[in-house]
Amino acid sequence: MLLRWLLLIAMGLIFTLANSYFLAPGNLYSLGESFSLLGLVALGLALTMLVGEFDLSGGAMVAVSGLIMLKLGESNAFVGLAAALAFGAGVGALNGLLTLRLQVSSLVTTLGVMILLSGFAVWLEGGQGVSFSNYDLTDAFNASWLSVLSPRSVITIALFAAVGVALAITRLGRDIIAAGSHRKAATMSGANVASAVLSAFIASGLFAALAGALLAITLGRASSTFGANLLLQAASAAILGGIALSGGVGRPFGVAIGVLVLCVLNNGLGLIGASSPVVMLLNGAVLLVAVLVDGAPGQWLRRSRAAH
Amino acid sequence: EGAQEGKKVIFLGADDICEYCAVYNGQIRKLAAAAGIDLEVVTNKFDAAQQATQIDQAIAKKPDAILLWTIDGTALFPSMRKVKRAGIPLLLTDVQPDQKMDDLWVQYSGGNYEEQGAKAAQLMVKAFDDKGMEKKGGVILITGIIGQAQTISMTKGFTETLAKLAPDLTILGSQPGNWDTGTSTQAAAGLFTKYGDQIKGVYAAEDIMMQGVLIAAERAGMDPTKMAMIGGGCEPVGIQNIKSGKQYGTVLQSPVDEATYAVQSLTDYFNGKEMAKSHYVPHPMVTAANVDQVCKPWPKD
Amino acid sequence: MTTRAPLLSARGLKKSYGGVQALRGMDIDLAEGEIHGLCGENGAGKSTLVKILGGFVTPDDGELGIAGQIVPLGRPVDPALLSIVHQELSIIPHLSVIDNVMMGARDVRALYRRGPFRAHVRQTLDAVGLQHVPLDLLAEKLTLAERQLVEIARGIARGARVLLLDEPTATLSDGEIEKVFAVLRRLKSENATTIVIISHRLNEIFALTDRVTVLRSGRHILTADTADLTSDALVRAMIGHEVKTGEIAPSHARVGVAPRLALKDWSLPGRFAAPDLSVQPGEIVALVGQLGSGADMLLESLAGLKPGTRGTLSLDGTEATPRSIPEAYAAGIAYVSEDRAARGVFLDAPIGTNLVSQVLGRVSRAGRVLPSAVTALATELAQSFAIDPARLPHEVSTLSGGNQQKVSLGKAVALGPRLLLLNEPTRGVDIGARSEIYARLRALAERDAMTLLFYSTDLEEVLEASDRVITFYRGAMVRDAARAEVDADSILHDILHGPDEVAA
Amino acid sequence: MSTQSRSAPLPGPLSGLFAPARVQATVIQIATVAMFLLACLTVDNYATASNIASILYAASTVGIAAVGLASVTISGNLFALSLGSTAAFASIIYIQLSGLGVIGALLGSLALGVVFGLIQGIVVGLLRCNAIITTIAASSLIAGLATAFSGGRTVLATGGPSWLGNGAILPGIPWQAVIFLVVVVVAELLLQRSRTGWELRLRGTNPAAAELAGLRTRRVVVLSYVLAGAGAAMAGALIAAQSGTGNMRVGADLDFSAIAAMLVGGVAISGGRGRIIDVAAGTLFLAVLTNILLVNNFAYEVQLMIKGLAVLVAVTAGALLSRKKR
Ligand SMILES: Nc1ncnc2c1ncn2[C@@H]1O[C@H](COP(=O)(O)OP(=O)(O)OP(=O)(O)O)[C@@H](O)[C@H]1O
Ligand SMILES: Nc1ncnc2c1ncn2[C@@H]1O[C@H](COP(=O)(O)OP(=O)(O)OP(=O)(O)O)[C@@H](O)[C@H]1O
Ligand SMILES: [Mg+2]
Ligand SMILES: [Mg+2]
Repeated sequence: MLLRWLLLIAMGLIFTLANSYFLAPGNLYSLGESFSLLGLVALGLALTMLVGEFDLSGGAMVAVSGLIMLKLGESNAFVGLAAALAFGAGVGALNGLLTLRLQVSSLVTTLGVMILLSGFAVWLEGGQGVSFSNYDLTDAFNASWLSVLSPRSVITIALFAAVGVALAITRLGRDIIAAGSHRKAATMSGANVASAVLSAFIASGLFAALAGALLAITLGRASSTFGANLLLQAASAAILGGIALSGGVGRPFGVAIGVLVLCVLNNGLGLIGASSPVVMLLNGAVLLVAVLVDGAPGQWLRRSRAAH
Repeated sequence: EGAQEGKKVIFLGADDICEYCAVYNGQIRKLAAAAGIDLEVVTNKFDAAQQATQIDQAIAKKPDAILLWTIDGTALFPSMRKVKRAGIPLLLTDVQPDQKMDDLWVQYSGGNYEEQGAKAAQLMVKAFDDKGMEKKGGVILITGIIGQAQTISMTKGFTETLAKLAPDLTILGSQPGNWDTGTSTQAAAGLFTKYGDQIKGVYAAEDIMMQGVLIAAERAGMDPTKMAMIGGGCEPVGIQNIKSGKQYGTVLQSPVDEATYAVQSLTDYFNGKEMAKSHYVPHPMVTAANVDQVCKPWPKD
Repeated sequence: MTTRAPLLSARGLKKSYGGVQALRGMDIDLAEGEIHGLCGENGAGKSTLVKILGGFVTPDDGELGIAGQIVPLGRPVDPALLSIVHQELSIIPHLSVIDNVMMGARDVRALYRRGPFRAHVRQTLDAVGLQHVPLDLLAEKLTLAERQLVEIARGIARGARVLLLDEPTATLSDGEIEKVFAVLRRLKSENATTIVIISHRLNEIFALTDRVTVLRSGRHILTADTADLTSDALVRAMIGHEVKTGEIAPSHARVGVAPRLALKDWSLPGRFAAPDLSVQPGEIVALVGQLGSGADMLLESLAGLKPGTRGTLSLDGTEATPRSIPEAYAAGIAYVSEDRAARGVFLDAPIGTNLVSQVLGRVSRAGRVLPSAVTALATELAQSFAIDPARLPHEVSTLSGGNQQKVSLGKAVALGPRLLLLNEPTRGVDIGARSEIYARLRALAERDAMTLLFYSTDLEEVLEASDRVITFYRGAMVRDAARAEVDADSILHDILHGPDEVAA
Repeated sequence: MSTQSRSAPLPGPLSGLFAPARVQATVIQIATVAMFLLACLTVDNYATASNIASILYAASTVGIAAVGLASVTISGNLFALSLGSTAAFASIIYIQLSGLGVIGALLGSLALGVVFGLIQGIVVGLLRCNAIITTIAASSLIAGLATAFSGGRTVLATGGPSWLGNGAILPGIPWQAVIFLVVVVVAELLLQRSRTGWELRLRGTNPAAAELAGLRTRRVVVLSYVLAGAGAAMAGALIAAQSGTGNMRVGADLDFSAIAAMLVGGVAISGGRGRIIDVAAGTLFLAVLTNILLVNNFAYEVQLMIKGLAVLVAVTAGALLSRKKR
């Protein structure tokens, strides 16, 4: 994790030196916006990975929940938001139940749900984008506090903190880690595996839905194409943040760092106006450096440093 | 004249993974440099959310103007409002959002997608006439990605115009080709299997998708030279297919034109010229007869 | 004892897995405050019985009553009423020791505050001999034996009325076992806890239990007061015939030839330093020591598993120091891991595949695996390790623990090594099968002049299987003696007290 | 109801079709055939050569990539996400090299896939880096290189379609399907019958045990990525041969299509379980389903929803059937 910090700080320094606007409040604000969108999806995904599962449907959920938010929230935003969140939680529960009842890999069940949801999004959209004319709300969500924080980023940071604390001090949190760490042992030792798995999926659905709804409010628009790139980025961020695909390892704080690494990188590259191939190459290179640091080369480095 | 020189402009556009975008990006860099504009190009992966944050970033940099290729027609209104509030002039290119909001920008320059669809319909009718076919029976549509503004407008223009010009031609089916040859091949193959000889013509919104349609037609044992095959864009692959006779025609949309218009639009703005809200690039109909005159090969860099 | 109404009573339990009948109508009664031994061969159905009692396996038929209440089968029983220490440990690697102990405890609320439990957990851990383990250490950092002790501590900490322990001592050394037994005796006397213990070590059964139940082939064979049983009678009940134990078998060490294994300056700094050891072909050597004595690490180092080991190793007079496992195999050194499930076998692959997995080259030609060669070799190995050849296509995970151990041994022996290194060779293997395995190992030593080195915490095994015993204390050798010159007391003395007191 | 125990160490291809570990694969195979037959009976022109060819064209490209991917999955490294960008680059290379003839161009693209696969294999297998992030990083790097190489432009083949792109061995059976078949048979034999294949599968069931058993685990991991790279490149080349174009959009959905085909076919994501014929069956299942939906001209959203449901139903059926056996 220390190395992730170093990576993050190094990137921050480089971008600050390369472009004087990197630390400008407006830019930090926009960094927070990307952090919010990716962070919420990554946080939910990370929870399912922590419990030893994987939720592929998060990206599609962003599109669907945005559409629900705007379609049902035209007259009353709270109705839309509540519906979107309820839908997210419901689909999460469905994912969890399918995985638990069928005892098959959640990659397979959530794959089915993902395809289903993307179809549902197109259907909701009905060939036309869905827009929002409640500009007051949109403006409220585009407000800035202390000139760098937006409501979305504050909500996201709060959720990261809440989930981190909940994992540490609730029985459910302990059971989530137990169920991911060693499913059979968790069952045998009396952990409530079913509620752990179910809660992780519900949280994942809920967070993705929240991400989608907030995105729709801030953009004043929802579309079936939203969220298309999110799943892969969220998985990268979670793994980069120390979440192991095998379950039980990693914490929300690490995920936040992982998300920040990706957001800072793309924010910085956008700021210095890097060309498309350069953006792709640097994205790959940073991820590669991060894995090498975790793999054998990093261990050699650490060992040889310890030897001196 | 010359007031544009040294002005700082941020262009927010699309990634090079789309060929049209790549040509456009190359051209606008070149043309802006020639005009003395200090242009910064920031691209994204067709991701409206990412573009919204890029607009925030651009505002933070306080440029003299922002040139925006909106990834999503309406998603960026809140961002555009922020640009306006920051007092930065906004010019649009390639994708024209709902004109009700046109007080947010100075000028839109670029393609007119609804008109392109309409021209494609006219061209299809012309193809029927040229090939001596009765304007009866069915045609199919291979569209871009569902939900995108371009797809919506092109389909609208085509459908409405065709209904007006040839009411006896029915649209049998429509499937997305996602601006991709392979997807279009499969989509067209399915429709060819279902409707077979009922299909007299195909409108594929981009030439690269028409290429897929032609492959599917050949596999289905249909003769594309006897059908009204209409593409879009006059892309290199379209030129090839028009010359070989497999594709009847296309509707020009040139990235070179668009980039030229965009730089013109910037120059006009900085020089305080009177500007119309929309400045459309020409969309001439292209067939074998005029392909060499109308369609310039896309520049290599 | 039998006059009182039983605390737990099970009737007619039946369970079959596919074609395998694990239990064929099992009855058992447990009285309040007794320690009840459960004995039987590998695969007799002991673990299955325990899992059914705990509600982790749903039987096909049967009834269960606890404290006068009919208990629904197949649903986990309240751990405060009945708690199990599982044979396959249920320690959760990424949770702390305290969380592992508190797992399943009823007084953990939705908001989980560890503070109030710390003192109690600390006490329990201390009682089972884990004074050195911090409460907040992640369980993945524990050794196998420590995990076993944590699992036992969990069972104890729950304060259940019935505590079932499935081979809790298999991975423990005698010193540790004594501590655990002391705790169990106290639970019985102070809390009137009913305790069921499964073990293949008969001395433990006689030392600890009040009554014994024997299972064979999923059936109840006998239940008797331990005092009324002899060791022979118990063995006969378990396997249906006598097993000879305790005699010193003749050594097959070849003398007058170059040593099979010769170590020079062999050491892993900070862990162990072995003397310049030399072992003859056909010799069977036991390395004995407590955890941390370095005896097990020495064994692993010989297989190239301990990077940083210094010195030279010669086989039959040629230097062949292995730096990695493949190098060890190439040199003719084979290794059997103590951690069967994690590293010893491929649980999800068929038994036959497992048996040939280390000699794929021998059953293939031009890179192609020959099914007939696989079947032939696997059948041969299965027969020589008393594994039912009809089950070769089944996955190893469907075997009982002891039979899995035989697979783990068989696949290493298949290599035909010159030097076979065994880490806890018969952990969890029943007494009948164990003597079969010892006989088989002896035959290898005799026929192929194979040299065997094994590490074991089970003194009975050390005494029964070895020709020569080397004891270790804190990284150094204490004594190197022929089997005839040592007995259980002297070995125990060496490994617990080291050389100083030997000299004294 | 018990499955007959046989004395072969590995179950033969026909035994245990309904054993718990095989049930999902069997369900998918039956569903594929049933769907196809039903469509033949109910849809006009369905069983025509051109429609069957169209199914096979779609299946061949995704299928070959999925077979390569399956070697990564079965060897215990979950999945790779660099297939799409490898295919895109390979499509560009294929067209660029088309002057060398079909075989030359094919070999050139394969070489590219092998090199990219090898590098990822080395990073994962020898340098022991996280498998998923490595392939995500590789995907980005390969896409970046390909974009820089092509300038983001579409490359066009000159001349007419080749036998590889458009030729058929029999009406309805394109050459690409023959190649797919060969790839499946060779990969199936490699995994089930060869020593390397056994090592690969054993590594998938338990990496630690495989290492301690002295199996050549690093080698098989590297090999699995080479196969995945080659499969993706082959898919890209075949797509390019069909369309006569190569660009960055090729393979846009390849990663997910391949993962879906493999999972639906019954390959276990946790490694060690599943066969190449399962991958082929999963691919055909999705290809036939997609084709039926297209041929019926269902709206795009309906197609997606039916596809999602079909995946869920198939998995549920497999799970419920195998549950009964336990
Ligand atoms: N999950 C399972 N699937 C198939 N067969 C099983 C399963 N679990 C146990 N068996 C079989 O049931 C029988 C009884 O197994 P059990 O584990 O109860 O034996 P055990 O008496 O505990 O043996 P050991 O002393 O070796 O631990 C064995 O033949 C075993 O192979
Ligand atoms: N050596 C072995 N290898 C594989 N499986 C075994 C072995 N020994 C026992 N089993 C399995 O464990 C189950 C019960 O084992 P157990 O040893 O009690 O049977 P048994 O005494 O041989 O019974 P029976 O004489 O009725 O066959 C049997 O169904 C058998 O398949
Ligand atoms: Mg047992
Ligand atoms: Mg027996």
